Amino acid sequence: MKLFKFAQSRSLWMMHFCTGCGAVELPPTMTSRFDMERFGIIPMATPRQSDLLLITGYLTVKTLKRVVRAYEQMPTPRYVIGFGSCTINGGMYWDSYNVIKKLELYIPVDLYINGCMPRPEAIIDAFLKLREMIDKGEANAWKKYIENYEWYKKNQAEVFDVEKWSLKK
Amino acid sequence: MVSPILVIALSLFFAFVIPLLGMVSKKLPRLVPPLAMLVNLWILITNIKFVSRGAMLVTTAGLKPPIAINLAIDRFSLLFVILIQLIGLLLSVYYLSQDNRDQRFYMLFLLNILGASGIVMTGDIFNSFVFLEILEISSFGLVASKKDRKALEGGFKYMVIGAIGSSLYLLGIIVLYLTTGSLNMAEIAKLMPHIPESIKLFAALLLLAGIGVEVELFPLNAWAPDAYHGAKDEISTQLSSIISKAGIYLAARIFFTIFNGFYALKIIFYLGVITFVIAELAALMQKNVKRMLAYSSIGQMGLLMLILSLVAKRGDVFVITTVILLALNHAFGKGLLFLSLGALSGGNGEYEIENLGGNGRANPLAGFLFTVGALSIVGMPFFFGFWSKISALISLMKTNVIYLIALVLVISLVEIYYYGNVIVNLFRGEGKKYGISIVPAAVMILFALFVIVFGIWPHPVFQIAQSAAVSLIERTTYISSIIGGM
Amino acid sequence: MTVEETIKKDIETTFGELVRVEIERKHRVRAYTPRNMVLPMLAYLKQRGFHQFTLLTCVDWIKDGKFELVYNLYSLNYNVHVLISTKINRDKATMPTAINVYEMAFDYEREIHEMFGVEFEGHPRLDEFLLEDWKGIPPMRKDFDTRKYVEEKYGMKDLTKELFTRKEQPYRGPGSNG
Amino acid sequence: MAMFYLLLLLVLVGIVSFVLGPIKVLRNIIAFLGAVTAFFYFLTNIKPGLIYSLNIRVYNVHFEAGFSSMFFGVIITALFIIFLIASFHEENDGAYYLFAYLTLTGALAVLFAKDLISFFFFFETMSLFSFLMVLKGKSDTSFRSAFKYLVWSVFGGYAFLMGTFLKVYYTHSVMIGDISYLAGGVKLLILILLLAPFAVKAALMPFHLWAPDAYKDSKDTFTVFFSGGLSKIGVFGYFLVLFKVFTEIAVKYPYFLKAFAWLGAITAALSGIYAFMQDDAKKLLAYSSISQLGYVAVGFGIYTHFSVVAALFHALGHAVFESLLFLVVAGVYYRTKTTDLRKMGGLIKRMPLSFIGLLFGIIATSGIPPTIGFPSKWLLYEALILKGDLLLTSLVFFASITAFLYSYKLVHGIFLGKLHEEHKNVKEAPLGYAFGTVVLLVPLLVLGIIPGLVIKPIDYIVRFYLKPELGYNLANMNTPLGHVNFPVVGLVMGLTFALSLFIYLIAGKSYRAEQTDNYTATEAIDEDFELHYAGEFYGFMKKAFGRPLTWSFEKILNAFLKLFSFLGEVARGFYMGDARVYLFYVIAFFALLAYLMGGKL
Amino acid sequence: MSILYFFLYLLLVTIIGLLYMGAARKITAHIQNRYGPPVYQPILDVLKLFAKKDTASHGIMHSLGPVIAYTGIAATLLFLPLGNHTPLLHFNGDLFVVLYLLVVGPLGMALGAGESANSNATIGIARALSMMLGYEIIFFMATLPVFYHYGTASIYRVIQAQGAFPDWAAILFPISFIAGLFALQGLMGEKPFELVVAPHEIASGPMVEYGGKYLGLLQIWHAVGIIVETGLFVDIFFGPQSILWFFAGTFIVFFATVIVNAVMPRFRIEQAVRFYWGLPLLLSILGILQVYIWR
Repeated sequence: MKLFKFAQSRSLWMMHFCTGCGAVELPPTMTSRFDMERFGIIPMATPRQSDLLLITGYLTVKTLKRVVRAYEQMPTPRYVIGFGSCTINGGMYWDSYNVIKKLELYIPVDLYINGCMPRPEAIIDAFLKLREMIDKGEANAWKKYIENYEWYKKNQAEVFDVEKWSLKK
Repeated sequence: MVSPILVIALSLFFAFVIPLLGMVSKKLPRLVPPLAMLVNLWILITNIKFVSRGAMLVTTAGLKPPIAINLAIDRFSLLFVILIQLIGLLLSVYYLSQDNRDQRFYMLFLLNILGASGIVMTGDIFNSFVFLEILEISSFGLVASKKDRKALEGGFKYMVIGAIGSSLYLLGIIVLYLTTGSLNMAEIAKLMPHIPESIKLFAALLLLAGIGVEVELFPLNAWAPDAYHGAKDEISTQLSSIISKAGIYLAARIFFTIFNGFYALKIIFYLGVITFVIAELAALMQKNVKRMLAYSSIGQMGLLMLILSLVAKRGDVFVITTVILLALNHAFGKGLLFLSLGALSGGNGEYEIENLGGNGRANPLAGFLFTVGALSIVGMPFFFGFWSKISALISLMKTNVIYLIALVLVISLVEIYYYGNVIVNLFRGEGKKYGISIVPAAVMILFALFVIVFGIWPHPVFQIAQSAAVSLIERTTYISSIIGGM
Repeated sequence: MTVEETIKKDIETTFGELVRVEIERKHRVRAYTPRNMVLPMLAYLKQRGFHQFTLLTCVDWIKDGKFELVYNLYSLNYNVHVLISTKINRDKATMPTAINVYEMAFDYEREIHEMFGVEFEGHPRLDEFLLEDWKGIPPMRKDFDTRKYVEEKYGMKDLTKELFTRKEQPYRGPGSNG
Repeated sequence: MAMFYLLLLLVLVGIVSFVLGPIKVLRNIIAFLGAVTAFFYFLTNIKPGLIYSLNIRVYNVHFEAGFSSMFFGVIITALFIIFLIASFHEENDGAYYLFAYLTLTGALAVLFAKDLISFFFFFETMSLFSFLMVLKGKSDTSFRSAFKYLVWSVFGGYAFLMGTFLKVYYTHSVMIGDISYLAGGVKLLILILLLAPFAVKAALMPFHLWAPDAYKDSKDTFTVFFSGGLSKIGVFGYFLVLFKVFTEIAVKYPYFLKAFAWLGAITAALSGIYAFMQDDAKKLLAYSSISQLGYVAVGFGIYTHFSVVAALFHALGHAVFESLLFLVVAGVYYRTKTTDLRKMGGLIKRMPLSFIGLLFGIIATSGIPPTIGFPSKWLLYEALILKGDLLLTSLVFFASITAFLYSYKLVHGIFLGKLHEEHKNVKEAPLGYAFGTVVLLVPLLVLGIIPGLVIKPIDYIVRFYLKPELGYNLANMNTPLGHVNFPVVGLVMGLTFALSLFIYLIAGKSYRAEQTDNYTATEAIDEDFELHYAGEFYGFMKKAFGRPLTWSFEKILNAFLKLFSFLGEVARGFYMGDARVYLFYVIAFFALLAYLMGGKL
Repeated sequence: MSILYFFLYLLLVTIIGLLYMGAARKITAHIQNRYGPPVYQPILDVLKLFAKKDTASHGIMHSLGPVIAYTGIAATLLFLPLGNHTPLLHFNGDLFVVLYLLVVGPLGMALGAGESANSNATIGIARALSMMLGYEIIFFMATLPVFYHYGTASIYRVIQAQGAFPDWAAILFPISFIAGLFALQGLMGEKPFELVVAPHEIASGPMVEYGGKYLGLLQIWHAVGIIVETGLFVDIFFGPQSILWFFAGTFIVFFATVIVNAVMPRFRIEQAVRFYWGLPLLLSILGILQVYIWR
């Protein structure tokens, strides 16, 4: 249904779960100078109500456990945007023992924004990019998570005790 | 027709036979009192039919009334005598189960019953004084028979005040003798209108002092709590059921037949109210159940005297039947309470509410009987107490003393509160178990039966009480049948 | 006589030759004390007015097989930092806790225990502090090879090899490598 | 004559079930059959207007079956049967059933009694045997609360007796007759005294102190009959005194009625507040029952045709939904052995039928349309506005708001939320309870949709005393103010429910997330993590109410009791001391007497 | 035929409600000096929510909660005359039927949220119900004098009884009108009294476990709620209006509450309840006294 596709792209509810140093970029995007609400993106309090998860910056193992749980609690279809290079290859924490290097291995990511913390304009641009991807129907990373669920779980198991943290579907 | 004089003669005979039997064997004296009671009852029952109309005259030594001592029994006195003998019989059966008594105790017990029935039957004032003396002395002895400090103290107080009371009683009799010249009640009653007011009042007051001690009126009942508290349970039952009933009879006889009810009765009315209020309130604060029961029994006696004094105003048969009902309820209900308290505390005398806690659950029969007794005294429906309380209130209303009903109701609410406190405490927590042998249990159940059976169907008791009340009211027939019968 | 000198003289007079005190620069006095003198020194300085326990750090001298524990104290009215450093041997590193002198030391000691493996006797809670279910040896120790750990844990081996290799730097003494 | 046979039958069944005590099965059957025959006998033979007097020589007892006694009699006997069926599951001895039957006899006899003395006699028997029933309660505090209940009901009884004697003294007739022609303030005094026992029974504010403890501590199934049935005697008493005994009360004492209405409203509001502060299910329901009875008192206080019909209808409603709630809580206690809201939760998964019962019960308690609670509340408000005192209407509305609070807390505490470990394998409430729940649900809904069924008999009762103004037929009720068509309300609610259900179904599918899959700021939680809480549910309201919440009638009563114990101390003081002192008393007394009588000597 | 008309009517009101919510977000945005989403944004949100594939549910009661909520508000809508246009039912909606149906909404949502066993939800429900002790009483006491003055309990007749502009109930009873405004702020759950859905404190309160279609239903419920609550207020205080003027009236009232919402911080729960027992209670009592004196 085209109307639903249109609605899904126009109203993205963002999970206000700022994980890394990029979180400080979000307030300016939300408030009057850049105003992301123009595009129908408002921060929501709980994963149940939101469909967009922002991984802003480096992701330590500790926060990864919470992120995976939040991700699984979000209703499908859900999208993930990775901020900065830390989500791509670990960035400057490439050799740190507690930062995960590749976000891809653990949760499927739709979109990356490069820049060691992208400015609000880049973020707004990413949101519009995501809107196009949804319109074109390309943004279905969440299907990948469901299809090769075991692969993701295996990767996660390497890093933390999956049994305790992941939801029993 | 077996002459009722035998009742007195026989009990005297048995009382003095006991020491002889005592020498023969330890067991025998215990059997004598029940035997005596039985014989007396038999005699009395045979005489019922003679008393259907007015009073029945029993002459002694062949001489006519004004001179010799004689017995004047009408339905009212017969009812009381039977009541006294009946309770005496029950108590004596109760004593059968206790073998740690010496024969002196049985003598005192028989003398006590003798005194009581003597007062009720006699037609001669001086004779009533003699029986009053016998009654008081024997009850001093009974109270002090437990030989521990509290009993002796109770007995001593009872004796001191009893002696004062009876001496004043004697003075009253002398005054009456001087003015009327005769000792026979009927004679005095006939001459009463001729006695000047002030002397009549003076005599009444003196007599009131003597009776007041027995009937536990306000200033004179100071001995009662200690005596009841000190004495053994059976003795306090006797005190409350038998001796006070004799006091009630004497008061009724003197103040109605002789004095034909006059303004002196106002004093009894006020005394009754004060006794009732003070005794019940004092009971509220009691921690010791035995003492609480003592106060409650004084309160009941106060209520009884209160209603008795109302008769004078308007000699209404209903009011007197209420007096009799209250007396019966008090005799059986209070007796049941004292006996079951004995069973509950196992006779070792610790009656504090705390250490009685849970005993009701430990020995269920005694607990149940205690509750029945309490509910009856308090006047709950389906118990005899209900009818007596309702008729008491109706009689209060009949003599249009309305504000008093409120007072009586409030005070009985207090009564329920403290009885309820004890009952609740009895059935809570774990208590100590005391065995009761069959005989005392049987006696108690008999008491309880009276209260419950006549609670559900009070009609027969009403019948008897009504007829007895009628006979008390017809003063003239009483006098004529005694003197006129010359 | 600047404030630092008065404090230096004061410490030297009270603790004598056991303690080597030097004024590194304005507002900072450094004292090298043996192991057992640390607690009395802390107590004395607290009583002298150094109320703030700013920091407790640990330096891993793997060559000499020693841990260097540096207690940073600061007094507001003197506006002077005093650094008490002591050396404890590395393998079974134990140190009496400073909690009963300075409450603040509680978390620092926990962190150092987790990161370096120093056992603080008398510390109530030396359990897991920052790292959740960490299995390896305390990560801040020099003998913990982060790059090898990252390779087998996160599979990031090739990139670092060919882009740049870092030669082993010669050791130029304390405070030199900035 | 039929009335006497009915009472006799009940007493006999009671005695038989006592005698058959140990043989449980036989006793239960006999008890059940007895109750059912009594119920049908009641329906068939007891015609209104039947008069019968029994002379027991000492006193003659007069019976007369009026319309109101029929109305209340049917409610009480029906509830008795439900109580009986449920009580077979609990292990209780023969005496329990004897006392139950005798309480019922007392209650029915009170309904029939025509003269005041026998009214008092049966009222006392009812109180005595219900006291013994509460005495058989489950917890150790049941003795204390039973005793409190006895003292209160005897206080009521004695006030009634005092009123009776005053009445007899002035009107020389013991029958329940009119006293409004008496002169002076005495008729107000008689009115208050006669009203006291029913205020105690229907737990009006100052007299309600016994109710929460007695309801909490009596056996669960008995509380169903105790709060549902016996409180109706209080309501019958209101009707009796305010209409039969004092016909022109509206003319002579309008202020008394106004005060009575305000008292009812205050009871409703205050006990509503206490209710939602309680953490124990049965205590909460006890206060809710008192609050609902407060509305009935308001209805009687307004004294117009609408308000009295509303009050009687609400009394019927109260009997239905209050006993339903108590029955469900009893079923829950039977399974989980606790009524503490803090220890329960999530039982909807294990006891669905009880949940439905409780859900409709609380909907009725808060007076939401499709159920029986709404028509009576609606009519009451109409009456209040017609009468014109708006402040009273607001207070009653405040009280009905508290109904939402405590009823939701009840459902939340017991059924919603996380299932505790120990309740994992709890089965549904046993058959007896389930049967009672279903039976009570039927009137709750049917009378909510078509209230006309019951309004007719009620109107028939009130028509005799007050000019009928309420226009009604089976489906709707109209008053000068407004007009409501109840089936339409129900229909609309059903329709909209179907619509939203349809919307719900066409949308996407949903999966069943199990308990630990819950948003707790994405922390992992395991089984025994305490997610669900019901204790201190409105804890913050304590701060909102602040200090007034701490005042309680208990304190006032204790202060009053101290007065008596002070008097007791004084009286006891008199009996201390030894023989000499007593001697002094005697002599002093006679000296005083002599002095008094001096003049006449 | 009436069923179809009934659905259309409900759909129309829902859409208008959603547009109101969009307007509210637009107004708040402009107050905060930013553009804010397009007015039809809530409609898109609702469509997106209904397009959600699968959402978590904690049990039948959990999923039925929003259904009952929507039933309550839809039924209230039908009993509420909008201006002088009565809904399909000739039965002129009675005040108490409306008031008690208004409560079905929150109760249904509370039951559903309770089943989700989330502590945030429980706190939210406790706050929602306690708040009722505050605003519900004031609302009732504010509207009572109007009904009493016009001697009827049916909203429809109250509307007819009020004449043209000068003798509107708002003019005749100014004190009650102001008290009604205070109460409306609480009834709508706007900022100073937005304790129930306080996103920062209790993660959107009862809605914490609702996602996807449940949240969609709750959004519609909120939308229709706006129309019903403001509509009730307008009916009582602003007299007979044509449909257009009625919606204009409701928008103005809604506009007032939104402005207050945009600038006010949030009360603590006991402050909120206590606030209602202060000034608003006094005002409403004065209103009632005014009726007595004036009548």
